[in-house]
Amino acid sequence: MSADRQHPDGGDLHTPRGPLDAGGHELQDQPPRTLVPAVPEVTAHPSRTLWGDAWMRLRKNKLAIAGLTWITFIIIVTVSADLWVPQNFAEPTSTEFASMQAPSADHPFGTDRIGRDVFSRVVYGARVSLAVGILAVSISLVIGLALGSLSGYYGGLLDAFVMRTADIFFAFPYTLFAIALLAVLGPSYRNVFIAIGILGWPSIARVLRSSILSVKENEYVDAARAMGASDLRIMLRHIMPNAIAPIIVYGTMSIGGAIITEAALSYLGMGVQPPTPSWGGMLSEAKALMIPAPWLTVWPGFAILTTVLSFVLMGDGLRDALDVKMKD
Amino acid sequence: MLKYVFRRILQMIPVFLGVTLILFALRIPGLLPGDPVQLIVGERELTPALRAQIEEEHHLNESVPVQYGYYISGILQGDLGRSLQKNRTVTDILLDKFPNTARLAVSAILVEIIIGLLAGIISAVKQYSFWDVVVTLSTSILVSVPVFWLGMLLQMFFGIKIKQWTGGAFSLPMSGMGSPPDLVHLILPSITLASVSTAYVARIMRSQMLEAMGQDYIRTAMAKGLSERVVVFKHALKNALIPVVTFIGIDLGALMGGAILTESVFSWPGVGREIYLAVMQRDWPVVMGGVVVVVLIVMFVNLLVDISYAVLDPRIRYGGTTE
Amino acid sequence: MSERFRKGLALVLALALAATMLAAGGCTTKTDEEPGEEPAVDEKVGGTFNFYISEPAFIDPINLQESEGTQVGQSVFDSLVTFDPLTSEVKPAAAESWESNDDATVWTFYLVQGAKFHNGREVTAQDFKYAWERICTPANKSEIAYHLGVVKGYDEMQAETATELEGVKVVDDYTLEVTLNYAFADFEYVVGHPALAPVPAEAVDADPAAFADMPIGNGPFKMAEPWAHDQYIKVVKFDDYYGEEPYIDGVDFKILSDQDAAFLEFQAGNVDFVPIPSGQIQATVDEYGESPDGYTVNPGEQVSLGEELAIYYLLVNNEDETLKDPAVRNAMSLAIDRQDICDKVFEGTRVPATGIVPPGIVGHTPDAFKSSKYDVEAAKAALAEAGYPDGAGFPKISLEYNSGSGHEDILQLVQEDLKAIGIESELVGSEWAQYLDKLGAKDYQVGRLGWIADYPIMDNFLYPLFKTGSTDNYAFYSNADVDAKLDEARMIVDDDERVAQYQEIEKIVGDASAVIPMFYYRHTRVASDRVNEGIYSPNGLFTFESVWLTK
Amino acid sequence: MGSLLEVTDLKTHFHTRDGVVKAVDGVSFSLAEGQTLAIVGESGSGKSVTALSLMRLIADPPGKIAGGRILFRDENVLEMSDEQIRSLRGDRIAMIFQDPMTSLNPVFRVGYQIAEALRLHKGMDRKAANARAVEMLELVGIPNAPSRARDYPHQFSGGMRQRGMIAMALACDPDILIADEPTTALDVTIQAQILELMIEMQQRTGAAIIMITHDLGVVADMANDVMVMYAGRQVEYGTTDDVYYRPLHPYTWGLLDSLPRHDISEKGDLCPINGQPPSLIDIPSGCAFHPRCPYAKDVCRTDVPELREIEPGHSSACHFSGEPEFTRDVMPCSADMEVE
Repeated sequence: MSADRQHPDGGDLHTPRGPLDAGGHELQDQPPRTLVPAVPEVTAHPSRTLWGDAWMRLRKNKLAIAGLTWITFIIIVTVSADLWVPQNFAEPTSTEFASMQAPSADHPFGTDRIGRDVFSRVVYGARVSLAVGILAVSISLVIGLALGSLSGYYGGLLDAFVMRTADIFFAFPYTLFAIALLAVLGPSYRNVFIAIGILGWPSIARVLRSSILSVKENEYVDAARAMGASDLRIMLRHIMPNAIAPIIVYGTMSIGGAIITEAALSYLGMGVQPPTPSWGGMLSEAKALMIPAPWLTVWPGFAILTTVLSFVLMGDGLRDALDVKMKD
Repeated sequence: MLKYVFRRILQMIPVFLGVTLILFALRIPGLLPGDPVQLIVGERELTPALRAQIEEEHHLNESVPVQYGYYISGILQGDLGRSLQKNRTVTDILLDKFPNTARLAVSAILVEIIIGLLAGIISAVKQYSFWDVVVTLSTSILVSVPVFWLGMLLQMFFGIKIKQWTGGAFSLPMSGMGSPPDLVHLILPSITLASVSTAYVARIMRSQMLEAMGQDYIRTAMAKGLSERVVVFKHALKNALIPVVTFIGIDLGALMGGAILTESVFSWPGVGREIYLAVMQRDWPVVMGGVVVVVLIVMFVNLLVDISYAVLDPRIRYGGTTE
Repeated sequence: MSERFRKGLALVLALALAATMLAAGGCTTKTDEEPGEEPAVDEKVGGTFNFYISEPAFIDPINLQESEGTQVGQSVFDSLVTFDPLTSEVKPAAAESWESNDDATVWTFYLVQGAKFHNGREVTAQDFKYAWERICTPANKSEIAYHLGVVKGYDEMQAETATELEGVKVVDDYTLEVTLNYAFADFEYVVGHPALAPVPAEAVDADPAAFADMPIGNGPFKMAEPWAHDQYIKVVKFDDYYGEEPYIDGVDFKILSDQDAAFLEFQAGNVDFVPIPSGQIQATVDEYGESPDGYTVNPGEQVSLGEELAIYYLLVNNEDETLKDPAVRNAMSLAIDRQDICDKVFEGTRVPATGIVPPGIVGHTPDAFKSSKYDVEAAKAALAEAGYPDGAGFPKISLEYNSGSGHEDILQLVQEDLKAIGIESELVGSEWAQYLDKLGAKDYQVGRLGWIADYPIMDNFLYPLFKTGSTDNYAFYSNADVDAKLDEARMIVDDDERVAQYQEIEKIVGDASAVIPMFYYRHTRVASDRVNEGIYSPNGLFTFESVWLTK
Repeated sequence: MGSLLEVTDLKTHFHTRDGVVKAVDGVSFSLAEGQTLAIVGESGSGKSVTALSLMRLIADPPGKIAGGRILFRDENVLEMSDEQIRSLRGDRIAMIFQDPMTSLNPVFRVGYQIAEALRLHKGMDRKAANARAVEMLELVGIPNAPSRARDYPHQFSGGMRQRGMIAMALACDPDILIADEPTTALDVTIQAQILELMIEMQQRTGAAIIMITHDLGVVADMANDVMVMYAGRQVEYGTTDDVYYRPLHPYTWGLLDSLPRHDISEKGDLCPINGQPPSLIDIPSGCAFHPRCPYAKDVCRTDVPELREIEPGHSSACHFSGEPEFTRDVMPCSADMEVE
């Protein structure tokens, strides 16, 4: 077990990563577990496709749908922000207002200590968070999928090398590694998602590798090979579609994790640099102002919490819907 | 058993070398901003003679592999170099910080164990009850809360807002750093540090309990006439605890390596914050020495976890099944 | 099950209770310690002052230089003389009197007899000689040896051709004679520096590293335990102190790297004197009251907002292709709404600068820098004059700052102001040492710096900042005329004439906006309501000798 | 004398999201002291649920014993308090399970797990219970029992584990031993050993046995009576000889024909039953077996056949049982038929 386990974090920067959470949280949509598992197997409905089935199950999961709705809402708000936020509120970097105003009709979230509209900054901060989250996970996915599939499919020396490299990555405490990496790359918006992306690949690679290893044993893979299918074809047509469910679940949760990491790095001053609004950066500025101006602390934190929570709930819902068993 | 431990230690070696190699790569001139010699000299005037002297002292004039050799042998001898910013050796600085980090880590682990296990068990035993919903939802929320934000809120509320009522029972940590340290000051940071892991412990505990309670041996125990309480708290719990204990152990390792965010929010003079501050000040010897030490600590604690895992789980202790 | 649950709950409650009791217990012990053993005959006596500092570099006099270390050092060590915290007059300390010869080249200090080190040994003239030579020995890597640069024999020691300071002579145990290389009437100010305090050779030689963490001095307070790095430094009243006994029992220097955290600790009641974060100044003044003189704090008058002899200014790289045009620099200077920055960031507690020399320095001229005012129209005109109407064709410039000290706020406001006249810019933050490297390497366009007076004279603001080749001339301003005038001014004996000369120089550099003055510094610190008669001097050191604590 | 166990019209239902699963729907039988009853059926026929219901080991929710009566020594098990039923379990009625690999708790020593029931029901102290546990292990043929008792389950082979389970079940000298497919998970050679052991133990202790199996062959030598279940109902009930040699229900015929047993083979060829057991949520109307029954007529699709005593002590739930021309010999091999 020792080789194949991981910790969500080095230190206290916990990112919601699936595999550790060994199948908990099936509050909404799993057959009930009973003390005596004596429920006869029931095939009530004709089975649909895997994805159709998954969607059916996901739709019944109220929490996952709430998460999906909230994410969609945030994306719409932040993507359309240029059309309505500056006109009605302010440019996110504009310092034209009196500082530290309490929330009002003009400034629904108040103003910060150099007279910027907090609402506008929170809305534009979502861009940074979502973009970093998605881009970072994309990088992890690209690297992780490539290395994980090669490693899982071919095994042998390549597998050993990739997995030992992953071990090295896991040996570093996560936050420390991210900070050190950013110290080398220099703190900036771009480098933040690069750093988070680079740190994320080993988990993806492991998840994919282990699901490939289990899928690979199936007879249809042997059958395809016997029929002379190429490695690439076997990988793409036969293995990937069956190994991809854990990746989807994991990727969804990782976006939440990346958003928290970005916030933490920006909070520590190693992330997105001023004047670009970011939720973590805003919290960093609010540090000493919690009593005179609580709105500076409340709103960015609330934004991080709800967004990350949405991804976590989505991930949980997907896991249950796709019936992914995540453990090591 | 001994063989197992030995094999685990052997496995650690390439990882450790990989870690040091990465860290060493960061020292190669040009990779990091700033001239290493200038960094070492600080604000003193850099004469060519001084430069030569420093290159000599720090083996900067040697070839890269030789430098790596010096670097590794230094680490093995416990020599991590001197801080560029402080007039102290890296070893001294880290030795200062480690007890604080350890104190915080241990108390956070206690919080995890007490609250996490309890919540997970209640949630599993009373599946689908009100408490299950509460636990499940609050663990989801807890894993989504940025710890630094949680720390800020706790600090604000317990440390300042209601200090009149609590009589300063939740004083902020800094002032507790006397000798002997005041335990009260551990409360807020350890809750903050433990928050996410507690949620994980509760979730793992819950799912492991549910899984254990679905096992055949539970039915056997029930058929024996044992009460549900004995079945749940003896037969199911002992099985469910194994992965949880492993998680807690690994977490302890990670926490021992310093908790940058919590330590920053609470200005807790621990290893994580020290390394973070060193990064901010480009105090590379402290960063590298610190990271090496932290990695070693993490690996060592993980080794202990593996060993204790083997002790806990007879299936590992006595090798695989006989079939 | 439910029974088990009840047991579990009981356990949790018991633990919580235990924690609370622990908390209460912790508090009791603390209050037990604090009032001290002595009966409170005088209500001023007793108590431990909790003083926030950031981690000092050194507290051993050998390298005492930055404010944090100096703050500790001056409580543990007494130099020959000391300064009045409010008037900066020189007062006796370890030396009860002193004199110089007529041309001020030979100084004789007469030590207080019976003064003791904290290890109980008497302080003698030899201890000063030892301490000074220790500083001047290059192997000891002191960065502050230059203080003794005027003393005869200094150069030889630096060159390692001598191991003793020839100019320092121990006449007898209580008489120290110092011979200088040249006349220096202000030498008495130099020997007041805490770094030039005596150190007991036996303690240093026994274990220099231990001494660095737990120095043994001759001051009113002694180290209670070794320096707990990044945590605290504790000093307690030294009972055998030769001078006037302080009221307080000791000082706990609480070390925090973060001023915001320090303020939280202040609000939580754990520290007695901290800087006020930007954004909280007015609220803090409203809550705690302002000190009438800006330096002395008492209950209800707890906020110190006194002037400092210091200026905050923007550096403009005078060698940059775009920025070397004075019209551009003037345009930028005119575009900046300094009052807005003072209002927002400092809540009106700082004053926009109109020149580089702060008020309080003889010769300060209002509006010395003609462009040091907010006038967007004029700024646009100047920019157009430089060939960039409405910023057209103006390259994007970088605004550099050292991160983590709140300069982000100011530069973000500057960025917005520049944007208003069509100058686009980006913020680049870097850590202090790296930042200085960048400035020194001319690898920047616009930056920021503060300049604090060593001595309260105009020369101190003009010569280092604008003389060609001066290490502090980070703007790389170079004007042969100004260079000549600066040299000339130092030789002018007549005070008024000299000041007039400096004023002329200030006007020349001002017209060219060689740098962009922003505002003058002020204290922004607050004391807790138990602090009485605390003085936070204009040079930024708190005086523990006069302060007493309300019980 | 009254029988040891008297089950009347037992109904156990599960409430799932997809509907009510009638896992056991009106089963009646009785068991006399020292007798052996075999319950036979395919998986999903409700035989295991029946067994668990006897000990009230059905988790509620989702399961519920919806009706009927279970009299153990004339006391209704279904009306007992939790405490009463617990004192019955493991002491008077004991059970062994299908998969010995998972039925023992991996983190407790085998001896301890055996001793647990003894300490609970017999009030033995640790030492006495352990000694008795070792004794039991010896009894079930575990060599070197004293040291084996200190082993963990994973150190036992599958057969040894099942022996351990039997030792555990018999430790308290129960009146009834319910064995839920005790040999299914074992190698064929081991299967015979375990069955032999059970017979031996029965002789030694005089316990009645309820043997649950899908394999008619397994019970031929052991059982006094056989009950055949299909889709939660009894379809045939009688003595072993009756059921083996004069089976009345087409489903039983099918079961017997699926057996590769040459000693009783009358047709020679294997003839499996076609199709799948029905979903218990959606039980076919009429006779639940009709979709798979080669003789199904219209009445089978509409009317539920009652369990009728066709000959003394031998009942069947088929509309046509008892009709003279309706015998096993006329049954065509359904494998030749197209059954959807």
